[in-house]
Amino acid sequence: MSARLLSMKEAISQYVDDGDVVAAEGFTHLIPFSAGHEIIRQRKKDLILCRLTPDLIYDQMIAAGVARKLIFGWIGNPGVGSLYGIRRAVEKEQPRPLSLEEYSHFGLLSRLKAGASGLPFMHLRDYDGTDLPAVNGSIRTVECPFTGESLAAVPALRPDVAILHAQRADSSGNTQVWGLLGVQKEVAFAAKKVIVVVEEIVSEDVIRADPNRTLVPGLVVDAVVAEPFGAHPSYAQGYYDRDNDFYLGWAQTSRTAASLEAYLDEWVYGVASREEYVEKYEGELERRLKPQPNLSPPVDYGLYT
Amino acid sequence: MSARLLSMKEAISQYVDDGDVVAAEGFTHLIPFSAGHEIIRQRKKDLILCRLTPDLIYDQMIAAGVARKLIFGWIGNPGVGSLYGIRRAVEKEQPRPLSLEEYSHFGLLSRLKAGASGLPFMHLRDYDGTDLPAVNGSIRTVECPFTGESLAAVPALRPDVAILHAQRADSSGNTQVWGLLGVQKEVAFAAKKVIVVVEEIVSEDVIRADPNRTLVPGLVVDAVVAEPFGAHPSYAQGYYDRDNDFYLGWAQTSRTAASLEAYLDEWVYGVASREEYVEKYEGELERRLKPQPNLSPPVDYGLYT
Amino acid sequence: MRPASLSELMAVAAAREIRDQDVVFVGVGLPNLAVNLARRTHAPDAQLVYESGVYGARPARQPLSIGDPSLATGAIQVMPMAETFTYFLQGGRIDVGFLGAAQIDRFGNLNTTVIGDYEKPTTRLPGAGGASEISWLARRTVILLPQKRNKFPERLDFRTSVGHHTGGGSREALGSKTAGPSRVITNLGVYGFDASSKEMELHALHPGVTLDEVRAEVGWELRVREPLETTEAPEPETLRLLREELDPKGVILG
Amino acid sequence: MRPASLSELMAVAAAREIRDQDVVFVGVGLPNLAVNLARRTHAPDAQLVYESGVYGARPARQPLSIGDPSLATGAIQVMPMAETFTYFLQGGRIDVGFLGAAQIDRFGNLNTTVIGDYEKPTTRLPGAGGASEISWLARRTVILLPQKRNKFPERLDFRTSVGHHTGGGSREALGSKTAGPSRVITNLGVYGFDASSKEMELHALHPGVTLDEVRAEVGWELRVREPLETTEAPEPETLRLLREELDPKGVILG
Repeated sequence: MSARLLSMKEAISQYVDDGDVVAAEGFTHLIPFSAGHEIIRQRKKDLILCRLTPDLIYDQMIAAGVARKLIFGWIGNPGVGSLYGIRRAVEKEQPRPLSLEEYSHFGLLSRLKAGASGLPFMHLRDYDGTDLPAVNGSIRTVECPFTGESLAAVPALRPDVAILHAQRADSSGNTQVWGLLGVQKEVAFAAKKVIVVVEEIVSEDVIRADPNRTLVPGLVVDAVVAEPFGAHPSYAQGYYDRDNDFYLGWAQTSRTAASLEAYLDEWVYGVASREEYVEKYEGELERRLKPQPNLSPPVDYGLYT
Repeated sequence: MSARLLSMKEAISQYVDDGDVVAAEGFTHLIPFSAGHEIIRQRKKDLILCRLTPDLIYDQMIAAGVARKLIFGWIGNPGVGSLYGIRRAVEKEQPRPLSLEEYSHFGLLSRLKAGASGLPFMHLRDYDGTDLPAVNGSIRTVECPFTGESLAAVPALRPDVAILHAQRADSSGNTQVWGLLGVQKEVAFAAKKVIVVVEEIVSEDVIRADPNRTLVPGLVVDAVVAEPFGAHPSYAQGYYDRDNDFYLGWAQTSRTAASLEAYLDEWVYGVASREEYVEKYEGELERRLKPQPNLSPPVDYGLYT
Repeated sequence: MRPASLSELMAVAAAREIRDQDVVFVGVGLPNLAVNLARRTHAPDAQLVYESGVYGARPARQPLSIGDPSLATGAIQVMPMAETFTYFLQGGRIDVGFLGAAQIDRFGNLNTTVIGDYEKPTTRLPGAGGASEISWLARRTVILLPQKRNKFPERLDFRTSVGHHTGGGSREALGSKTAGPSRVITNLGVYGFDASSKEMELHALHPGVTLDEVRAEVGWELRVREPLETTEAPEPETLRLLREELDPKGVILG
Repeated sequence: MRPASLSELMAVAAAREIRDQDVVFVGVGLPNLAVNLARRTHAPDAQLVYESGVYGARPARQPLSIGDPSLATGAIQVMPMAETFTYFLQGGRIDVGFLGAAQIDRFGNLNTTVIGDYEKPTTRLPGAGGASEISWLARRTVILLPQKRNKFPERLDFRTSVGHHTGGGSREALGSKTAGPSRVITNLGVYGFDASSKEMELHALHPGVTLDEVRAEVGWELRVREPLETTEAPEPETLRLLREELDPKGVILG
């Protein structure tokens, strides 16, 4: 009903099962890397991973062999190039075969929207004249009962587990986010179980002081994990910058299976937790990525007594 | 492309035409009364009025004879009782006949959602086993292309004009709102023309200092009107309270056509503008309805240079 | 302490329908009072959702409407109404919905649209509002209304919200995935629905009310469950909460 | 001042496609640079929409990705991605969309999915992302890509985004309400589409580029519009803006 405060180890072990459909979302912003690393450490397997953009987090997870299928909209390292871990899985079945189910961003977010809304499908204007419906039987059409026109339709997606990173939540899982919002709200309401990882735990009063800022209530959250820098090398608006150097360097790191595995050995298997990962950076993350403050002005909700 | 700052007289005269489909939205909160009064003063006619809850604003407009049709979800004075102006129009065709097209709240907001989204229809789980589809041909069904189940479907609604009240906007129409959000965003994106009435005009920098708070960009707004207390007897969160005494008193004021007309004569036709309306209260609104301040804490967006 | 009035009994009976941790879709007035009473007694973790888009409200005063500013200030979440209807209600996250009505029939179907002919009504009522979807989508519903013969007709003038439809498995046959009405509570007594026929049946009379008084206010041959019970009187502490803290001015309970 | 490089000419030609007050759906890199150049020259009121959910961004630095934090800080509006796609793009509010591709055919259809067989690709490309819907829903699209023969094949390995389909009225026949590709800009020249056949035709060569050089990098019999023009050289002030203010480190233009 309302979330429990857990360690990442506990949260992943209790809420992610082998074979689950897992959506670790966050569009560029707030990507839950620390949760992905724990999934790798716990050697989960046969996961069906969903994300609009798989990003480095899924490149690492797929290279580590936790997944058997990927549902996605766009595979790439934004502004940099390929995700070689995923390409090796697709092109060479290394370390194991990976099946793909692909949409566009609009199509996949429509699937999550339907899942969140308790609807069996969502319709959208897309895919006419493309080859996508021919390779994905889940892209169909529906006829408008008013105009007779045909629209694309995609089925609801209800992941077994959604994992979100956020700036803050209270210990009941009431979660607030600012900056890019991605499809965070949709995936949280669509999923059967939800893990929220936050930069900081705040008191319920902080949440109640700005209720329009709340992304999801604790009602839909199962576990809250507090892990500062848990989104690195992605970012948390106002807390730390995107580590663009890491993203640029990943082109090299991921280029061969050996170099990617060496990274995992050192930075994933080689640490027990995000706390150790941050310590291993010896203060560099703080020094290099902390932005100057830029506070929003308050708004007045008024006291109505 | 971006809005112009106009007086209410100019905005209504330029953007509301006889026969238009008009949606003056705001769910309890931020109901644009001052715009409704100006529509009455300009003696617009044959309007098709849409609102989830017609509220006192449409009771007054319909009693003044500006409308020929009402599209709605629930007609009433919330927590008080009937809207007698609308009942007289429906039950006795006074001052003129009013045709009704009714949905539920969910149904009507789904129509706006479709309109905002560029979709011809929206589907929802509702109306099975009820008499509503029998009296409203715009409630139909659509079959899910995946599960085969039948769902209710309603057509997109694209009002000619949407009128919103908001706490603040800049002079280009970039608009921010807090407190209850109703269907304000949906109706603004659904409508062909949009008038935004605000408590205060702020600089663009105020908007840019908290971009997650923005309801609609100036891109979709045609006219901005600055009118403090423009939502009275409805309210603007943090600016003034709902005038519950007015709502309670309306049961009596609206009980007969004569007493309702006397009200319009004094408070609508009898003043030239919202400014005069507020002056006529001689400071009472300020004294009686101003809440104590209750500021939201800032959040840090960070400076990324 | 004076014994509970009939409207107080109605509030107490409604509060008993709330289980701890229920998520309740609620309007103002009596349902709001009932949920708050439940939260103060046996269901501290029950959560309120208002269709106006508020979750976890903590109002500093009794709200007159579901859109009162006191519901937004200090809430856990204030969201667009579309999300309340799609993510909460249609998304299957509402355990209990409270409904009122101008008319109810023996299967718990409700009329809030018109009295008389639809095209030429003698009384135009508010219409569906959120009722048709709450009745269809909340896991169960509780219906509160005053007991009057013309409000309990043999046939509704209009079916705004579907309850158990024509009884038996007919609601399920329409495609419903939810249980429909579980209780009807009036100022005279408490009703349930027979498990197989889904017809309304009287379970309990409020203290001091007779079966004949109830029958006089029902427009069909009323089923009565045996043994017919008497609504349990509230604890003194419950009455004190109602009278001194939750509705001190008697705005709702008169 | 040294004359414009081919990549600078590409940026300038792209900027010329933006009209004042256009609402542009844009990615990072060259399209972003082109829109910012247009805003600094002839189209000060052009507005940028990023599919990441940002309207009216005013970044204090060159963003590496469309999800850069500098796009959120100081923007006019940051919204859920679903709203960008439904209210802006599908709602018909985008005037111009910029697209890149691994392959383009003579009708402006694009492949960003695979090279080789779909099931056993030699190269797995990123996939559709926002491209299929931008191509279908923006009022017009401008396509930017480097000119290479294997990127301009007779037949696409996969059709990810539909341009003018099979030419003529075929896009409209599919149900499209938008114009489709209006320009293709490469490092060698600028193309339009014939009004009736909708086949791509070369309109202009960048200064110093020959028609034979272009033909060598196109996999079909290329149509050339007469008279074939030469891309107009940018004003010195335009070059200065590009070199000194918009891309001072040469991150995008090399």
